[in-house]
Amino acid sequence: MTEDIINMRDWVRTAMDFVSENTIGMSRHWEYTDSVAWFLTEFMMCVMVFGGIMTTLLVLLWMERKLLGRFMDRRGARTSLRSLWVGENGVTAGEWWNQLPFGTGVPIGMLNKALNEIAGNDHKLEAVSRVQNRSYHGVWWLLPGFFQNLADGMKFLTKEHMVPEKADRYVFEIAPFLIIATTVMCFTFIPLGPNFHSNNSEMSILFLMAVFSVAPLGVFFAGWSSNNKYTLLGGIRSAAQLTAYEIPLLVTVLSVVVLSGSFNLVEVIEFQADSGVWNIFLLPLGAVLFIVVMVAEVERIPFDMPEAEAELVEGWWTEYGGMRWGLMFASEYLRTYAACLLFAHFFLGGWEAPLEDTIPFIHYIPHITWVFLKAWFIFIFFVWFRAALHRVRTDQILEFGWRWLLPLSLVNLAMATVLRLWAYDGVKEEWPILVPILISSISLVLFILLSIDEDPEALEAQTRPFSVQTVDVASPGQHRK
Amino acid sequence: MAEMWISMGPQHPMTHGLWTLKVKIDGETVVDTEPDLGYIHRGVEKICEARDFTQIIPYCDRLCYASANTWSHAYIYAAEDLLEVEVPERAEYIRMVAVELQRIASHLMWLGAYCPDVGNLTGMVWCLREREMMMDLMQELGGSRMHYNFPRVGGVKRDLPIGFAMRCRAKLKLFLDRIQEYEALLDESTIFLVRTQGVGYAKAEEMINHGVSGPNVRAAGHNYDVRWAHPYSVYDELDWEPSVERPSIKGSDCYDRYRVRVEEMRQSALMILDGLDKMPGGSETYHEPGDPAILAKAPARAAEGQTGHHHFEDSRGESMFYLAGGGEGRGKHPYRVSIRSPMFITIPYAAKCMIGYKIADIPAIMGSFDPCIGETDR
Amino acid sequence: MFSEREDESTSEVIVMDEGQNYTAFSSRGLLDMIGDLNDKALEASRMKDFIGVLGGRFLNWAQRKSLFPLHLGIKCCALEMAAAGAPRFDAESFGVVFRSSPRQCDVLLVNGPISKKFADPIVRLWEQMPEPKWCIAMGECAISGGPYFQSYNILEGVDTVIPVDVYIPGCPPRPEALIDGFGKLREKIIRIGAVPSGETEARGTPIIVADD
Amino acid sequence: MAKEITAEQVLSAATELVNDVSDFGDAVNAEVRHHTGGRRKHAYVYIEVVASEWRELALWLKKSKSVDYCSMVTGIHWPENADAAWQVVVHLLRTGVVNPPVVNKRVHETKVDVGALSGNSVPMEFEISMTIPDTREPCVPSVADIWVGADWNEKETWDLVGIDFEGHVGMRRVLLPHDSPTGYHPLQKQHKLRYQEFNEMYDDPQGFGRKPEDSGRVK
Repeated sequence: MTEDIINMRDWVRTAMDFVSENTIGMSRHWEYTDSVAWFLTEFMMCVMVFGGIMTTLLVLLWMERKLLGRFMDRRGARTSLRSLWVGENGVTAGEWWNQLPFGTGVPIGMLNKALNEIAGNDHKLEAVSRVQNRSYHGVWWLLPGFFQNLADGMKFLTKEHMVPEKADRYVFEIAPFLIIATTVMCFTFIPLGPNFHSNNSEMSILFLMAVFSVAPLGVFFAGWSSNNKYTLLGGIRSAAQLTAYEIPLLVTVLSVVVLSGSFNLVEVIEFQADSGVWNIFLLPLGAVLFIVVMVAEVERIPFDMPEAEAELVEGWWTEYGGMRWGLMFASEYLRTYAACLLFAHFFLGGWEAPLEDTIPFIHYIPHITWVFLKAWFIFIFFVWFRAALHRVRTDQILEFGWRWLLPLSLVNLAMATVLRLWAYDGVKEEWPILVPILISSISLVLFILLSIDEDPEALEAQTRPFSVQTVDVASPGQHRK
Repeated sequence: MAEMWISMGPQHPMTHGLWTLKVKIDGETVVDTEPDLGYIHRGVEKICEARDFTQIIPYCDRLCYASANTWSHAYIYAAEDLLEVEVPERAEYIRMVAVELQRIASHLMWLGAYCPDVGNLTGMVWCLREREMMMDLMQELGGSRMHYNFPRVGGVKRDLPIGFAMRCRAKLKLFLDRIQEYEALLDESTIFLVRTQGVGYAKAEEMINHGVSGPNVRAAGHNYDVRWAHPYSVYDELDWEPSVERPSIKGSDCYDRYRVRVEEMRQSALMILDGLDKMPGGSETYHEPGDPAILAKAPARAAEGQTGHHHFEDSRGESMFYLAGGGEGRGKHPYRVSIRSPMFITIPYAAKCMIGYKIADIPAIMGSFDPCIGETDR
Repeated sequence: MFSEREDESTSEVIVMDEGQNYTAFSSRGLLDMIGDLNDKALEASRMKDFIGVLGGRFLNWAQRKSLFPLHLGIKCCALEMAAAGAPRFDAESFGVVFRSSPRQCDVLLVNGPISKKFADPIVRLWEQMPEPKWCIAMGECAISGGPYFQSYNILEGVDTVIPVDVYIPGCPPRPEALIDGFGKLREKIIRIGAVPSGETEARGTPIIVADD
Repeated sequence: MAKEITAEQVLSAATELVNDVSDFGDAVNAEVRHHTGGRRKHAYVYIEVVASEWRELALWLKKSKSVDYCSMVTGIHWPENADAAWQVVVHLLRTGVVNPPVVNKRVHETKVDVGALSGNSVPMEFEISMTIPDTREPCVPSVADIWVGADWNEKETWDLVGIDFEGHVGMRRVLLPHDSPTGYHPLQKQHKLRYQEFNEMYDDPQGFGRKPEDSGRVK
């Protein structure tokens, strides 16, 4: 195991040992001391991992808003927590802290006054920012726009819960919880650091993939039970699309497993750390396939047919409002987050710092930092796709999945097998340095060559290279099929 | 899956406005369509019978919210045909500038509404960004942001403001560069080509027979344009050619209709740059409002039984006003105002055009015909 | 005895009412189980004031900070609505995100004349939106019929069919006016909080932008 | 090349066409009219036709004069004079639009050489007017099968003005609500606008007292 200055699991274990020895160990059930300590440790680790994920999810949402705004030449969300104590346009909520009993609101009032001094409406920074039309008002450490998502989530809590009259009430109520529960279960096996994982079991990747592919079932439930034609179409689309993309996903993950020789996620990361090469330099094709398939799995543009805003109003969650929609919204981003973390773990060496062996003192940075940084870096690509690409049609997305991604993933699996069997140096247990260099350079050249897809002859003749739909007679009502 | 009717609208992202498209689908395939209009029918034709010839102009501005100037000018030419008015040369040039600016803004609004139809929000926001420039220029002319009330019977309300020509040239040159950004975003994107090419085929002759005209016909490979077929302004003195697209063998698809509008934006920008140079009296001089150089003396009353009509190249097709003036003792008001709206005729054709394609093609095809419900319902 | 029965009945009534409208979980049994116990415990200590004031402030802040309007374009003002989301007037930076489904919206932004044919659908859209919800009448047509006040097919303002909270005059109002209207709506939410749209007197008089 | 159609081309084509119309006898009388506004006073063809003859004339125009585009159908109500209480004005255009030619499997777009146009290829405006004496249900023959573009124009004319078109299939309300009362066509002159006389406006300038006409109908 890589040593980490945050040795979270051992710290928790020692603390829980202390607790249980001083409680259970004193009593006459002293023989249960270890099991109680173990249970408490696992519970605490689950809570901490999930808490870390949920808090950093806000960062993800914030990044999406800001980056999308920048791509679109806008400013993105700008709401800051300042509006809590500075009201809207000078209208404040009064000194509400005086209503708190026992004078407990006095420190809050003093804090508010101090914050008004620093970042209030009448502060010179505020005035300057307004004049200069700055992207944030006031001071930077209030993280403008960061709390917008918090406000959205809290607003969902207060919305009325509506169930359509003709809907299948029980399935309608169960579907969101099915989706969010399975999404949260994914994070049981995703480590955030060498000693910062809630569960480190063999076959963890298998369980991960199994749980990851349950949520589409909830999506189909939601679409069907809403008794709405748009949601029904959305549910059917998502079922078809996700079945088409599960198989390439599993085969791609299998190639990584073959390369690393273990079904255990922690061991996959450790293998990358020990053998000295990240998988992305050995399986570039696998990395591309993984991110493309994951974009389809989490239903983002260009593969967001189930909630295609243009033709199906809001897709399969048209009928959902209030907190249940908020849960679905959160689970969408949690799945995206899981995809980013998995990419970081599978291909970017997980928690290993870049050039960890060469750069001195870099291991003093806690490894959890690298995990999050890598995951957020991958999320930038997700936002980039959404800003730059269009939405593909249903038949096109299925055709793409079956005719391109599946064969490519099989090719990738074969490559991984060959590499593991022939190129891997089992004696020194590391990759000969020539292999990643060769593979990376070759694939880079291939990428550059393939990205030049201009067909001057077709452009000159103005033929239609992408006419995927053949129409016999072009007269209204005549051209069917 | 069995066939079922889906009612898209009145509140639906696909309908750029307020109408209902009833679609009969079999699985993902469209089997039958039925448009249902009239959700914002305001009875403009009836209201205009109680207004005099100048009071009608604001209503014509509000006919189509995406292109206000073209509609008010369409009415103005018909009213001048009714009242037998000669318009000074300079006023014609100023009108041409206003109309072409509005055409650019309208096509930008179309492109901005078309990008989310094929699933991209960035293009929409970029197009709205450039539309703001055009609206600023027209705001200098008309004084308002969207509805300008600019033309008058016999001329225009105001002369070009001082420095307008310089600002207009600068912004149009910037805009001509920005068009390449859109082409980089859309034409370079394989997904956009896959979505727009090969869907929504329409042929020129049947479109003309169905009453569809304007850019949709020019996309089908014939350069018919009211601006040279029934000329009405100073277009003979500018050097321009109606932008025509080379369609595929089966007819023009959504991609052609997108290309021809982009070309029209370029064409209009060059047309304005040319007109500002050729403007009589120079584009820098300023005449006071009411000056005979920009506003001719026009009679306020129409003769007995006089009628006037005028075909106008709107940004969506051939629009037309038919004014029946006179009637006993009410020569100040038109007796009957009849408005020919291109989209009112085009929407049924577009609805028929999408039969046989997928559900995801409905926004792509309907958006490519550039529907505008304000003029459709009147 | 007598007083206890009174307590039970009142607490039950409160719980049912709460469970109907404002809570994430609509499972009645959970509320019934927790409700009485909570009430007694909270009555004993003065925690109710803490929760009421602090939670009330935070929820009020959340409600006024994320106002999702319905993506409904009727007429000219719809383009100004779109321009408000464009780079120059960036409405999203104020927490205004347009959603297409009325179930997920807080604000019904009526931007155009209401014809007789559209009177029923807009009432239906309004009823599909979950409480607490707000209505903004944007433009002359939505306020009073505007230039079409004489027409045979246009209602005289949307307030003949649904209650309006904020009026934004203009034909059409500029995007700055729209953003200002949302600001005025936030002020209103600060003052009165999340009042269901049915209680008209608690909602107070509607605000007219640029009327002060 | 010539940029646009010249007045001479239009005038010659119009006169030739008017002479050909004279075959129809006195049921149809055509004349060349000129636009009276704008910079160019171009000519257009004005035809007065008896409603019964309208269909043959339309077929003749479509077939032998290649008039391919129906621009607008307008209905006017003249309650004052009883012998011509209803008037239908049809605006047609001759565009000369053809499908782009296909040469060895390549489409080549057509760019019209405007100077070379003559005869039936000159773009031309037609204004056809027919009047009906005062009746309860005015009716003229439909041309929706000749020019499909006339279909929805005729629907709208019946919806707003109340002039029916015989032979038109699927006549229905397109702009007014589907549940409008039968026989209600708002553009007929007996229907007045709301507040046509502004007295009640002046009585109640703020409009607090008044209710919409349909306060009972809608919620």
